[in-house]
Amino acid sequence: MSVTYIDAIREAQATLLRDDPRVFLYGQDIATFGGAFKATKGLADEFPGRVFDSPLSEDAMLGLAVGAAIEGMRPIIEMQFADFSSIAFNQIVNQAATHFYRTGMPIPLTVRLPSGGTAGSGPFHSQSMEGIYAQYPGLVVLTPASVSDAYHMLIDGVALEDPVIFCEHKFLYRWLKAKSINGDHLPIGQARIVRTGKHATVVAYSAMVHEAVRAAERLHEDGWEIEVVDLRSIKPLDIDTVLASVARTGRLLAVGEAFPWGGVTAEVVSRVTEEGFHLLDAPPQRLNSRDTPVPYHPKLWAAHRPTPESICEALRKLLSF
Amino acid sequence: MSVTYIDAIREAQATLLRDDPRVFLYGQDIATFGGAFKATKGLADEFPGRVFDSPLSEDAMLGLAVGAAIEGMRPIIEMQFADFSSIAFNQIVNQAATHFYRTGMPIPLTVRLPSGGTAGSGPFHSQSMEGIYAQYPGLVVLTPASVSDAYHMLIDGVALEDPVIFCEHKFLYRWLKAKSINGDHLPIGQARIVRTGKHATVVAYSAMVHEAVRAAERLHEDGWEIEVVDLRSIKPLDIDTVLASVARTGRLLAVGEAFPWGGVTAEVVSRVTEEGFHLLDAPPQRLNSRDTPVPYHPKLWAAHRPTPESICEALRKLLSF
Amino acid sequence: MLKARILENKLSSLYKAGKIVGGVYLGRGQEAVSATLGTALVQGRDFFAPLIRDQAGRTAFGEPLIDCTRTYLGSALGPMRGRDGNIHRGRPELGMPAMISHLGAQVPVVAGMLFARRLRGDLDGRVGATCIGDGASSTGAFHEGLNLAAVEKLPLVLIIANNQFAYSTPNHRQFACTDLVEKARGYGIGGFSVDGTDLLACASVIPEAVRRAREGGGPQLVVAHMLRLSGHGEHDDGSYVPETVRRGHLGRDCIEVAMRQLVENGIAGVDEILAWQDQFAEEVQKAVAQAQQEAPPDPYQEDWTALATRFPLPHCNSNAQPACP
Amino acid sequence: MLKARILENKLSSLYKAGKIVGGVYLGRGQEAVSATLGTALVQGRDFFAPLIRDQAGRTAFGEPLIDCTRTYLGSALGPMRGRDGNIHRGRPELGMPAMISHLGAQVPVVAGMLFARRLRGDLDGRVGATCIGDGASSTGAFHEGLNLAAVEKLPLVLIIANNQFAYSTPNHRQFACTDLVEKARGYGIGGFSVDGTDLLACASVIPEAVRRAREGGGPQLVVAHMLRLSGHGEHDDGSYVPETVRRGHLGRDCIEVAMRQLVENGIAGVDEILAWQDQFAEEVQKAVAQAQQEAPPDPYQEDWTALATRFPLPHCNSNAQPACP
Ligand SMILES: Cc1ncc(C[n+]2csc(CCOP(=O)(O)OP(=O)(O)O)c2C)c(N)n1
Ligand SMILES: Cc1ncc(C[n+]2csc(CCOP(=O)(O)OP(=O)(O)O)c2C)c(N)n1
Ligand SMILES: [Mg+2]
Ligand SMILES: [Mg+2]
Repeated sequence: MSVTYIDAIREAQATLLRDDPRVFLYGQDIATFGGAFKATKGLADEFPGRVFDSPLSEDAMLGLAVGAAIEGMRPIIEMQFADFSSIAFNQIVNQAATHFYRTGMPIPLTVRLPSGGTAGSGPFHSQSMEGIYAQYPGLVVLTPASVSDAYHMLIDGVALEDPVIFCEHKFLYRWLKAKSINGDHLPIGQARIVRTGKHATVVAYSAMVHEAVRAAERLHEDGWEIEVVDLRSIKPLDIDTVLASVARTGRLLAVGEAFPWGGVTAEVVSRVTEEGFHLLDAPPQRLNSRDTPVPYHPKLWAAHRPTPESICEALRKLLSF
Repeated sequence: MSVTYIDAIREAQATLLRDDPRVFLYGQDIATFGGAFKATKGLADEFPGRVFDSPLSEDAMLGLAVGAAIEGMRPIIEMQFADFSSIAFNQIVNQAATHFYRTGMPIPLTVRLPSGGTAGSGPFHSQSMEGIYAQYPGLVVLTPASVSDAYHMLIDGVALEDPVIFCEHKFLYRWLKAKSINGDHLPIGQARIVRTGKHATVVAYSAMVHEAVRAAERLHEDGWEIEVVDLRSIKPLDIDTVLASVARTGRLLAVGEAFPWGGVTAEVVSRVTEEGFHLLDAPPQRLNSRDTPVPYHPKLWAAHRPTPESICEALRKLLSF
Repeated sequence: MLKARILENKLSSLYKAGKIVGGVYLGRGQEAVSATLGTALVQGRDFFAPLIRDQAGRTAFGEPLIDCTRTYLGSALGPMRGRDGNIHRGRPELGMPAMISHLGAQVPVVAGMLFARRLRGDLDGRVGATCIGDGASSTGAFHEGLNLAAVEKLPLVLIIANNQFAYSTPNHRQFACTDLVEKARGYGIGGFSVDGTDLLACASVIPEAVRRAREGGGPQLVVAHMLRLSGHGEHDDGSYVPETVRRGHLGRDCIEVAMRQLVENGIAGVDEILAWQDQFAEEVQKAVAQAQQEAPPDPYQEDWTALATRFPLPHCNSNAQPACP
Repeated sequence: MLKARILENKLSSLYKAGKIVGGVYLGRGQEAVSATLGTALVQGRDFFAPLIRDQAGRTAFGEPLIDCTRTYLGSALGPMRGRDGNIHRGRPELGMPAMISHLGAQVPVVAGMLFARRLRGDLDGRVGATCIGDGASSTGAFHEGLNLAAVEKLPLVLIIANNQFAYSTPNHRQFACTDLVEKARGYGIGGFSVDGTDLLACASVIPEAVRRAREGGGPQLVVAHMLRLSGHGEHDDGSYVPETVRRGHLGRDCIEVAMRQLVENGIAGVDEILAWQDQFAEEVQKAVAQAQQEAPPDPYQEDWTALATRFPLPHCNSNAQPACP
């Protein structure tokens, strides 16, 4: 028996609904239908009156969640795709994110963002928005890469007092499987070294962790030992773990699936150079998607995002310095 | 006689309306009233039928602009404050920014964003969103710091075929004066060295250029010669000029008024370390605002954003390596 | 409403004397509507999300004057501790959320507060109310929020204070229907239109709308008509308001109308009203004086974090949940 | 509409055979409404922003079948060159913008196209039309866009195809009024309600709405009622649609109804219809075959830029404007 990444997300929500009467789910098509990706399948039946189909109103969905959090609930909002959170943007960044700072009252809500590219999904069903939300003070931004993290980080995230942007990768939903949802249970805010090495560090998160590991495996055949760090949480960012890794390897490549300007990889590289310049034996490198919308055609898409091939190439360049 | 930064913006719009029949202005309170900051004062009278008061609908304002651009016009949209562009976010990043890539038809529209903090403006009238928009492919993001640039870059920006996010700094509106709007007229996409030096490079943009120059003047008293680069355009980013400066000074401090995670300073530092690592004699540093919403109280606000004092402090640290 | 007027007159003077940094936004001319709403609500039970021009409603709902003066004057002891200012203050823990500037955004928030109470089995005759302007009726947030409240059949009372202008923008550049109350039917909710310059009219319509919501009738939209009797903020002289509009029926000062109504109906005498005025002026003066002598926030005492969570979190040794965090 | 049905049946087969990557979204059951609209518009003059279920309207407006098959099958020669897919195609230069996924977003875009033409003094009897679903009527974009069009009194025809569901979400979780046409009055615009399963009804109402807009009557809202006769996309079996609804009046297939109407009214004979069917099937087959033999986009040939401007720009030597850029 195996558990997929999306099973873990469903199970986490079931656990939360079971254990915490403050939790409810609100989103488009998530009740009877179980959600566009089936992340809430069966939950409306199992927990009557706790799972709601919302109108097609992302802004109001988030507004409702803020109000409900003020009154002591812990709403989990499903965006049908991360891309549609652009409509809820104002309520997320200006209402939810500022509330604790302004009033002293925390807003414990969670927004689930089905994120990232899959073949054929095109410009509006493929976006990776973690680097957008992380720019705003007052948000916690999580990017689980493993089945176990998808489960534990959702549960731990809902337990936080702050608004959580939970970026789930759609490609991992059914592709990623594990024997069980157990696994090393790290607290939110701590990165994980998923593969140890000594020649270079790749910092990645979400689906890119798996592409990075594949690249590391290929380079292993050539005798290179590449360390792979899974950030797990984008904000807060566990720069200590990254620095410790770079201290061992002397080389850094930051990989992300989002657009190349700014974002996670820029933050990682600049934090490392600011705080760990002396640890670096070579110019730190970044690899992101291309600077265009995510293309529809699978052939274009494959060339738009980082792949094991392009990660290998970037690593070879990094190792050549 | 002197010209302020906002005069320059008004004059640029007058010039555009006069010279280009495709240009029109659309925004809240910009017609008879002349805009919340008077950037369009008198233009409705001078150019009848070209300047329109819009309903309180940022999303629709941008949608209208995209449609008008499709039909051959060059709309200039005034957001009353940059902060309210969160409501127009979807039309900007998903409709305007993707249009040329998807369809091959360019969308030459300009969104004017009154940006940045002033004392007492608080969390929702002070934001600096350039680093948010720059993350999206398909947008040009401009941040003029001088009277002459405010004029020329607005005119040149409207002439571009692409959607332009024009970030005007509210603090500069009336504080910044020049003898005339003439001045070194650089093309969009090129940075400017506003002060030469040899011990360290400060990269800044918009209002922070002036704070950086002040800091440089203070350090000059101690014998330090600090070079100040005004990026002018955030996207595209003229990394060549920055690298050339760092090649001379060996030291880099990137200063921005936006929130500290990601954003312009992270992009600058990581581009420099990626492409010019060998030029650096010390860890590159960043200075941004604090990681909270922009506070209302002038005392808090002054401690939230970079100031000549905090820039000096960061430079002294940089120079001490 | 009289107290609010006296307070706001004072705020205006303070602003003009340079004692208030940032904007000052007054509810002059809208006190009858706002106060009637505040009075119809019960603090501790109902929710009230005041907007720009709701000083009168705030006071009627129970907000102490000192919350206002501390916020405007930047005292560290105010509800926003200097982090936010003026009309953005609130006490969400007392059922009064703190507005963000983005107009329309409070509508779904109040809906969410009510939704939460219903989920908790604790709705219990509560209503939630908020006010917005004619301008804000053009926002997507208004539409999405009101529609969601209608779908969820929540006891939301939404007052549109149509004061004829959104900043400088007149109604005819804002909407094309005759009376915004015509929107009610399209949302499937109750709708009322009322003369906002007339306290007695407000007092008959607004509590009725609140009652219907309270009794399960779903959202109620009240459109009140009046003129903003000051500029958008105290920096604005509002000279774009045509003289004919100022002189017309909507330009009546609801406070003067109300005083006449009180006297004519024998509810209060002129002496009594004058005595109130003195008393309120004294209360206002006290609240201003107190706030003025209080210390501003100290940047060195601030923790400069926007998160309630303190990272790093302790490591968790168990795989069991939800032990961690 | 028949051609669209035949085309879409083919797309469905291709999807099920794994020949189409990404989603396939059909307009089955909505052809009468969409085709009537497309027919009432004049390509080269009017604007039409089709939405998810507007294959019939596209075809009637003049979109060649090959644009559709190339986009679905990922040919580099399609209007979107493989950069976007399926229903997101458009030809803005021919008055047919390419939808983004975010529902409601096309409403203000069409308004802007009309606004531009009026500014250019070239409105000239043009109308702009777009369709959205019952679900999309809950978006802020719909509200802001329609209200802006009403304020600007633009010749916009907005059809809400109320097919009873937004993906799986039924009307009663989407809005609380009886008929969405009740919204028209609140926007101060014309409103029509029509049985979308009935071609003749559509043919009498929709062109009338277009005519009113064309003649200066401002925006017109048409609410058409029908059932989506397929899943949301071809990945969805739509099993959440109750049997009673399927069997009811709205569950009628507008194409069957239309054929009966044509025959009964002596407009076309059965043989004629069968001949059309054969002809359309052949056209569809040709368009599919051609697209299938065309090359996909080549990532190495792409310029990988989202900007029309090529930076760096040349240096400008003069301070005169607008010489640079
Ligand atoms: C979404 C949004 N856009 C713009 C503004 C700037 N703004 C502040 S008040 C105002 C006018 C509001 O008019 P109305 O809703 O009629 O309320 P009133 O001021 O008349 O009470 C505007 C445009 C804002 N606060 N929010
Ligand atoms: C703003 C936004 N939110 C969510 C979605 C995801 N989505 C795509 S189609 C759809 C249902 C649309 O329903 P409706 O508007 O009734 O049109 P129909 O599919 O019934 O034709 C949803 C929720 C979207 N495209 N845009
Ligand atoms: Mg108003
Ligand atoms: Mg529908």
